[in-house]
Amino acid sequence: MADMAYWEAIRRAHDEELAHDRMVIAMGEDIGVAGGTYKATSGLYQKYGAERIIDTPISENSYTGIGIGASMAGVRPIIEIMSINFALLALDTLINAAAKIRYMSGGRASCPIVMRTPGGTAHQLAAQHSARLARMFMSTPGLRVVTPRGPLDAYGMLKSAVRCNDPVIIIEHESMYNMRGEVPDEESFRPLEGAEIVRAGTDVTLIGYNYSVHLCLAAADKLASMGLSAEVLDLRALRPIDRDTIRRSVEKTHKVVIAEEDEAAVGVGAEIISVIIEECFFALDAQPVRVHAADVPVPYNRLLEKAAIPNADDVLAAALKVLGRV
Amino acid sequence: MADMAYWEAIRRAHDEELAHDRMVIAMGEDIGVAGGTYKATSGLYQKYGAERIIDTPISENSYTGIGIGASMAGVRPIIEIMSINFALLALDTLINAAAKIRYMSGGRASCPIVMRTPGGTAHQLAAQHSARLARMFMSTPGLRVVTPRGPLDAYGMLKSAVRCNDPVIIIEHESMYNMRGEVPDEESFRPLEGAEIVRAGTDVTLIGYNYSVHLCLAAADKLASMGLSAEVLDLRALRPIDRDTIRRSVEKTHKVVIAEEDEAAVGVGAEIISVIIEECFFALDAQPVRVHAADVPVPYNRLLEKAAIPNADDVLAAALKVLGRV
Amino acid sequence: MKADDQKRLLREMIFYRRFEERSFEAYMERKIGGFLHLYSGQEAVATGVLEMARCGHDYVITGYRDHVHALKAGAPPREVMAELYGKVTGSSRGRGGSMHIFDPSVNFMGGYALVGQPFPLAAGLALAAKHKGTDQIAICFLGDGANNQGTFHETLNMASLWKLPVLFVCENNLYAIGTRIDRSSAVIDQYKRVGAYNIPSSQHDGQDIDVVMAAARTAIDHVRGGSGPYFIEFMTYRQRGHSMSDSNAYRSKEEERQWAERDPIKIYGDRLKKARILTDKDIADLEKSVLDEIENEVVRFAEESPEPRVEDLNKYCLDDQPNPQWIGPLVQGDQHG
Amino acid sequence: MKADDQKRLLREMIFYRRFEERSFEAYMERKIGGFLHLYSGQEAVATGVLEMARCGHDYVITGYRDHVHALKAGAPPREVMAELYGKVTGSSRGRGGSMHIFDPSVNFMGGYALVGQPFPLAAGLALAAKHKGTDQIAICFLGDGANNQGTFHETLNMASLWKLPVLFVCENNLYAIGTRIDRSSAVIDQYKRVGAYNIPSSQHDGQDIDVVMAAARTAIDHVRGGSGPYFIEFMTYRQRGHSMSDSNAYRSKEEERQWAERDPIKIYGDRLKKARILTDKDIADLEKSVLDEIENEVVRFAEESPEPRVEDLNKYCLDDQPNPQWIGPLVQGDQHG
Ligand SMILES: Cc1ncc(C[n+]2csc(CCOP(=O)(O)OP(=O)(O)O)c2C)c(N)n1
Ligand SMILES: Cc1ncc(C[n+]2csc(CCOP(=O)(O)OP(=O)(O)O)c2C)c(N)n1
Ligand SMILES: [Mg+2]
Ligand SMILES: [Mg+2]
Repeated sequence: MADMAYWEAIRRAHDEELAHDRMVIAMGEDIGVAGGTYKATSGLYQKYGAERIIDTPISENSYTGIGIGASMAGVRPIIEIMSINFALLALDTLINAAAKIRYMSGGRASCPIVMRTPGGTAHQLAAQHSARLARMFMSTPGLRVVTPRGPLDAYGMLKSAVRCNDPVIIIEHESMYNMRGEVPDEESFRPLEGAEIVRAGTDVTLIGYNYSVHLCLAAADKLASMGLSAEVLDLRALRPIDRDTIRRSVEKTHKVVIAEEDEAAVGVGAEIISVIIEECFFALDAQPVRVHAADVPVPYNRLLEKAAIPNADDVLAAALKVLGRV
Repeated sequence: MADMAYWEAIRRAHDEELAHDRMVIAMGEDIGVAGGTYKATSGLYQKYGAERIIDTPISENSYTGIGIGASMAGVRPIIEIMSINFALLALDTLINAAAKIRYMSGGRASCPIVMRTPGGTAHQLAAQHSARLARMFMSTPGLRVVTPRGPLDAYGMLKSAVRCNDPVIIIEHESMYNMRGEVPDEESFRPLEGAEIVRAGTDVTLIGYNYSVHLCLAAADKLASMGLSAEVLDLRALRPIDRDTIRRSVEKTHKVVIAEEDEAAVGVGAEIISVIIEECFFALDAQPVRVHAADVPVPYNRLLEKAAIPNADDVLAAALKVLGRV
Repeated sequence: MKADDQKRLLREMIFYRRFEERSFEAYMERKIGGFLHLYSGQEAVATGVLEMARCGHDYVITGYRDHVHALKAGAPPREVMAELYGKVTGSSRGRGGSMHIFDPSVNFMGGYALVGQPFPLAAGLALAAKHKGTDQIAICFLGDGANNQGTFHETLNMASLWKLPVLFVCENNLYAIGTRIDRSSAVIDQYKRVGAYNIPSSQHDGQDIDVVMAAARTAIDHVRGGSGPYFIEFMTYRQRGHSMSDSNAYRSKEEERQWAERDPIKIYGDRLKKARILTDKDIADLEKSVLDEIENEVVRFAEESPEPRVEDLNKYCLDDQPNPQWIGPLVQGDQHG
Repeated sequence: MKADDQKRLLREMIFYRRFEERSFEAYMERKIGGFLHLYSGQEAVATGVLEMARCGHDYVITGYRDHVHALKAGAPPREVMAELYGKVTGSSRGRGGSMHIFDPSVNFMGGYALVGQPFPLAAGLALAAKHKGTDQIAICFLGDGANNQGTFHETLNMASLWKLPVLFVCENNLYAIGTRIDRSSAVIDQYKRVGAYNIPSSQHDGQDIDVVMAAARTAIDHVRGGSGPYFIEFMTYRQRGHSMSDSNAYRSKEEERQWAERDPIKIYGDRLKKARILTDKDIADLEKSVLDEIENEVVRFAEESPEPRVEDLNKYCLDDQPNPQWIGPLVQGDQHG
């Protein structure tokens, strides 16, 4: 086991997959000579050369499209978009092309790309750099969407994504790149499906994904200190959703809080609530609650930003409400 | 009262607003000389000239951006995007710019644009022409999103949208342009907020928006013939959502079906279910059900297409399920 | 070029015309649905360019007006027609329809409905060819209107920068639906828009297949030779409306008449007759054999083929047989912090 | 130009430099958050171009490196600094921060973080000016990297087609973050990318404010005269990293040294000294007065200003005082089928 940072785990996955298969390439802005905004590809340009670690111009829609085209002919591109906000420029090629090509060709063509991008608020990056937008990919059939919460998944899911034959969207988070965690020394993979019970508990289920798992874990700690046992569930994959694991947890705890960093409207929380209603409505003892951001663009000012984005205390408060403790 | 087609109602609203305020312009592909794919601007080029009815090149992101820029300086553009599928190309300028400019300028700038576009399946238009995507706009703070279900709202909401100071997205539907309905002869406006009880009932609430209201109405007819009284609620506005009207209806009927033409995942139905859970969880007598499309890109073949998209019988079946009749 | 090849080419163009006109009829009979964009009048472009390419080997990609490109690239006509009928035997198994013909078995990589979307996909196919070290090239056919999309600019810049083996073929038929080119492009000659990318380009008559072939030869040699992309513009005209619902009200009868005189099949047929390669009778026989083939082999196949099974609605959304190692299930308890 | 104006211009550039360097310090003290992109080294461009414009009347718009453009356009320095501090007295009421300075009261229409997004917005402002029949023009400042976005192509085409009064100013500082221009643009000279749009263009030294002003004069006269858009490229260099976290590892010390010699303030200061308009002592006094103003008027204001109220989080998302006629409430019972 090695203790490594999230960005190092991503870098290692790149390195191994590039070494394993010459058809794997990486593309994105400033990923080569400059080594990547979050260092996720640092040193790889030197190691694999300009033909495989491709610095692109600022042309999100078309370099993503080039990756998609290449993937239809046997290449396995890992495409980095520097911030999920910029991915809006590439939605046509991701949603209208990559997600639909297999289907509309009757299974005769496919687009095994990986698109990695950080979504989330960090430190006062303001409205045009703080969107989360996981919901937009999650709602699109034909894509797989995963949200590694730590180095192990960041490493192992990227590796699986590169080998998978479907287009995979990996949503990282600006505030997670320096988080540390254990990753096995030997090569390994982590599945692209399946929610994970990160912490077992009996009184309430706290559901998170990506960064919000950490809010749930922090809230679970506080609940524990109050004698309450929270189960923390990391969705891990937003598409497809692991309905079984969600159902089993809710049938155990009968109470649920969903924490998302995004705004509520038509978001991940809304979908999970609907899944719960569909799977186990009558197992619920209390109304499920979603913890989410304020319904505004993200403000620059640090106090406003803080007020706009949910934190562990908000998850705690929601859990206490669900538990009837307030 | 005049009986007119949906497209005629839109055309009339354009005409009146263009006549009322010289700052109103219209822009889009083929809206001028050719009169608009759905005739919504036919004859207006001849009447108002090329400077006000602007035929644009196929450049969705930038002509939308030009409209947004113009709106910041006093112009009131009505922007047509020929199909909501193409709007993915313009999401950067709509979501990253129009929706955020008022906020990130601290209220000092604003973008009073109207963007009209048809979303929805029609007749075998296949995967790249059948998306619905209302959810993507609905999830974006800073926008208003409305879905006129018939000529009266198509006319009156477009007029209100032109005068409103916020960016308004109007989602029409390929299959509604020829629907007919009554519109008052005298000028009138319809509000951009507020759900509408289209048909009062007591046993179950059927919630729709845009085209799916008509599925709900057809299902309500069939329920009536079975002696069951359905209330049909047209959301009308997807942003903001009229939580009160939804709550009041559910508190009356205690049972609810949400019909959307879109895929379920992270969709309008998911949000409405969450709203209901938040507003009146304990008023529910049965688990709310969403009726929705299959979770696939829309196939070309007519049988598959039909199977992929919900119809009135699907709404009926869901209602019967909620009512415990199956 | 040998006389046999010339005869074959003429027959191909006649075949393509008849294919399109026959699908028009089937559309009127409601056997074909959706949007249907016909290629009648433009045949010399796809036929001539792809005659110079290595079909089956090179990648070909285009927009929604894609039947003839698919056919010349090597897609079996009956499968293309079956696709228009939405049948499970169709090129795209009935899922794609007219706008989305796919036949990767001959490297025909699809028709796309989003104007401008194939530009980057084509460059990506070229990048793959280059990366694999084959001598394949990618050929991208698009209309004049598509050049106004941002993808044109972005892609041509990268294709040039990275010297990708991609040929961009602009089929300039003067209109994007009802918008005439001078009302949408600040520079009318499309081949001049490419100067900004250091990409060689040229403009030619698209109605004379001999001209098309000569120009395509030069362009393809350039691209295959490793000198990077090439942009070639052919002036042409669609004889029918943009799609089925279009009445062509925006263009003059006089303009239509002038272009009708420059029908590519007529031009080439007249040339072969003049050169005594074919007689009027030969051409009439050709036409008859084409009609016969289309009716008895192509349309009949489409008509008789089965519909896809509704139970298969969810097929083809994702890989149907994924490797469990990548997908799961997840073993619970294998926790990390 | 009168000596007084020359002195004023020099002082302005010194002021802008000091403003940027002072915000750097405040960032280090964590009084400013987010991304901070400084303009040090490029001052002659914005100062020179906008000196030739009618600030307050013409529309100005740019990217995230926007402080100096806002200042020269007429935004009060203390409000710009207060915005960097996130204070409610800031140009954008603390909501925008460094990348999103807005001051519509002087027609400074904002800084935008999405590279390439201001192109169409600028053309839209120009369209509005034209539609209103004023003699305003729109001026769009963007970097070299932005020209690779599709919006460049799409917008320049429409701006030309519709003869919009918009001036595109390309500040070519050779890098887009860490990517040198020859690695991202197939044509190095950015002004040559515009040939495809029938838009006149030219390239100039961006370090010499006299050169900038002369070039801007020609361009602005062209645009205001109703001849449509103009594209002007200035060669310049940012002295600091792309943003605070950037170490400039991708560029050579030698290159940085050479450009440091071409510091616009030094060039202009030397010229004024040579022309005996100013002495070394005068310049030192200027610098002192700038320091003083920034410290005592600008920074102090920012420091002392209040934070926005958290209760106002939802303010400014939509129009706070909408007309009920357009918004509602809806009267139930007013049904239609
Ligand atoms: C992104 C996008 N915008 C708009 C459309 C609608 N549309 C379909 S075809 C077309 C015209 C394209 O013209 P051109 O590229 O010249 O091709 P042609 O039809 O003449 O072959 C338009 C605007 C579309 N399909 N996709
Ligand atoms: C759409 C988009 N893509 C990428 C980025 C990340 N990014 C920020 S600045 C920048 C470089 C821009 O370079 P240039 O236009 O030359 O301006 P400069 O910073 O040199 O002034 C990039 C890639 C972004 N902000 N927006
Ligand atoms: Mg055309
Ligand atoms: Mg630059």
